[in-house]
Amino acid sequence: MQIKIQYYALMREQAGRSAETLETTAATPAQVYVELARRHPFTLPAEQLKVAVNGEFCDWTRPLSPGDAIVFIPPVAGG
Amino acid sequence: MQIKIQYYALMREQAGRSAETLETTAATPAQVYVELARRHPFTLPAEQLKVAVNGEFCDWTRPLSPGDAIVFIPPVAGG
Amino acid sequence: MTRFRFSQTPIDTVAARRELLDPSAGGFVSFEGWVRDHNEGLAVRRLEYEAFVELALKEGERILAETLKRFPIRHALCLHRIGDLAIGDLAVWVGVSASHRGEAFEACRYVIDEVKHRVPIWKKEHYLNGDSGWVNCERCAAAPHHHEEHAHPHAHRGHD
Amino acid sequence: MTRFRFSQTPIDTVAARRELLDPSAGGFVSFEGWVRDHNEGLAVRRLEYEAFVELALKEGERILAETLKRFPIRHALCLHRIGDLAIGDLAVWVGVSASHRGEAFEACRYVIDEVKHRVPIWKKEHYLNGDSGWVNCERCAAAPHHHEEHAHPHAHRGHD
Repeated sequence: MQIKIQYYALMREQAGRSAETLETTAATPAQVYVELARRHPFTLPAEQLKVAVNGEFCDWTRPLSPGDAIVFIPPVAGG
Repeated sequence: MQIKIQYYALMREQAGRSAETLETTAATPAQVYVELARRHPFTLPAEQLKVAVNGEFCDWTRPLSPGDAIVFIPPVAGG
Repeated sequence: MTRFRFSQTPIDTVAARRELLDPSAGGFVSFEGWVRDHNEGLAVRRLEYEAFVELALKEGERILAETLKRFPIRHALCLHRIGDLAIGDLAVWVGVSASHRGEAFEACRYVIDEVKHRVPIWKKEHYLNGDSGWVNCERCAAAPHHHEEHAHPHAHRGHD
Repeated sequence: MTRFRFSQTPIDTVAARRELLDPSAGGFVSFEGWVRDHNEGLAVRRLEYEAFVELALKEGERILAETLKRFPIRHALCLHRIGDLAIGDLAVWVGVSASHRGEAFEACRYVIDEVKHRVPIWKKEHYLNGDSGWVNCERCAAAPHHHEEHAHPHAHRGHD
């Protein structure tokens, strides 16, 4: 299936792009991250990230559906 | 000796004036207060007041000198 | 310029804030005391603030000096109105700038708490029902202005 | 009108404060986060703020809704800048009005603490020495932008 990834901040810089579409057999965000970390020089281990699917925080084990939009969220620093 | 009294807030209203000069034999602010409470309808017991002489907080037993300016300070409510 | 000041005209909060700007400060906290339309169950129409200015300025300045000593902050300032105030008017403004926000919050809170407890300023509330009274009269034996013979059933705690 | 908003232009604090006015409020506390000229021993030249806006707006709004539920306050508002900021610029503004000052202080502190921990906003510091780095990299394995091979000796804790 196809899923969409959006990148922000350090992840965006390391992925070298703001977004991409991925053709994958990954069933969860955790599996997607492992797959992407093979293509991009990510330095952040998944334990230090949060993940959102379709604009809402979720578990790393949430089942994915075709067309889902994933965001991996590095440690935040607002304010 | 002569001393000066300035009044504020509730004390000013109860004394019916902002200031007065007192000819007295009182040796301390505590004695002055007892004397003034006989002339004016003060409702505040001295325990609930602070006292200042010559623009600085002081003890009720501070010895007074001629020309000293006393202020009896009711419970404050700034802000 | 002193760090505790009185004003008989509306406090200019924009100018006050500007006095605390500092390129090394990352956090700024301000407190404003507004004249509230009620206190202890009574509807308030307006307020009068009166100060023993000479001593209040000294005590206010001492509070700000203590604050700067006690907390690792950059700047602190307190401005207080005197005279007649209407509902919604700004009665007191406290501002603190600091490297870190925790200290800015704590120092700002310290200033307003100490000012309310130590600085000789008094506040007379005028109620919608025609009564009036000096705030904190619950700690005094004071009767309300219009009816000296009866005691108010409520305690005057100050508008906070 | 939402209670958590982003702005790509300077935050108008006078207008923001006006949104919180309330005749029943006796206390108002505001927090401002200013861009500081240093962090963890490094001289900072400018900052960039970036947000995952869609989720940040939801999470920010949740924080303000929680705050209004948790503390007996009247109003609360948080405005956050995104984009390029210079030293001294206002990055975030939080304001709370309440009947009593204690709750206004606590609620304001709560909002800024939660926003800093939960809302997907990131801050990249550009240092005078030419380096740059995303704040909170001490909790990541992230190397600085210009020298990916060495680790920074200092911890990035955020400007507070």
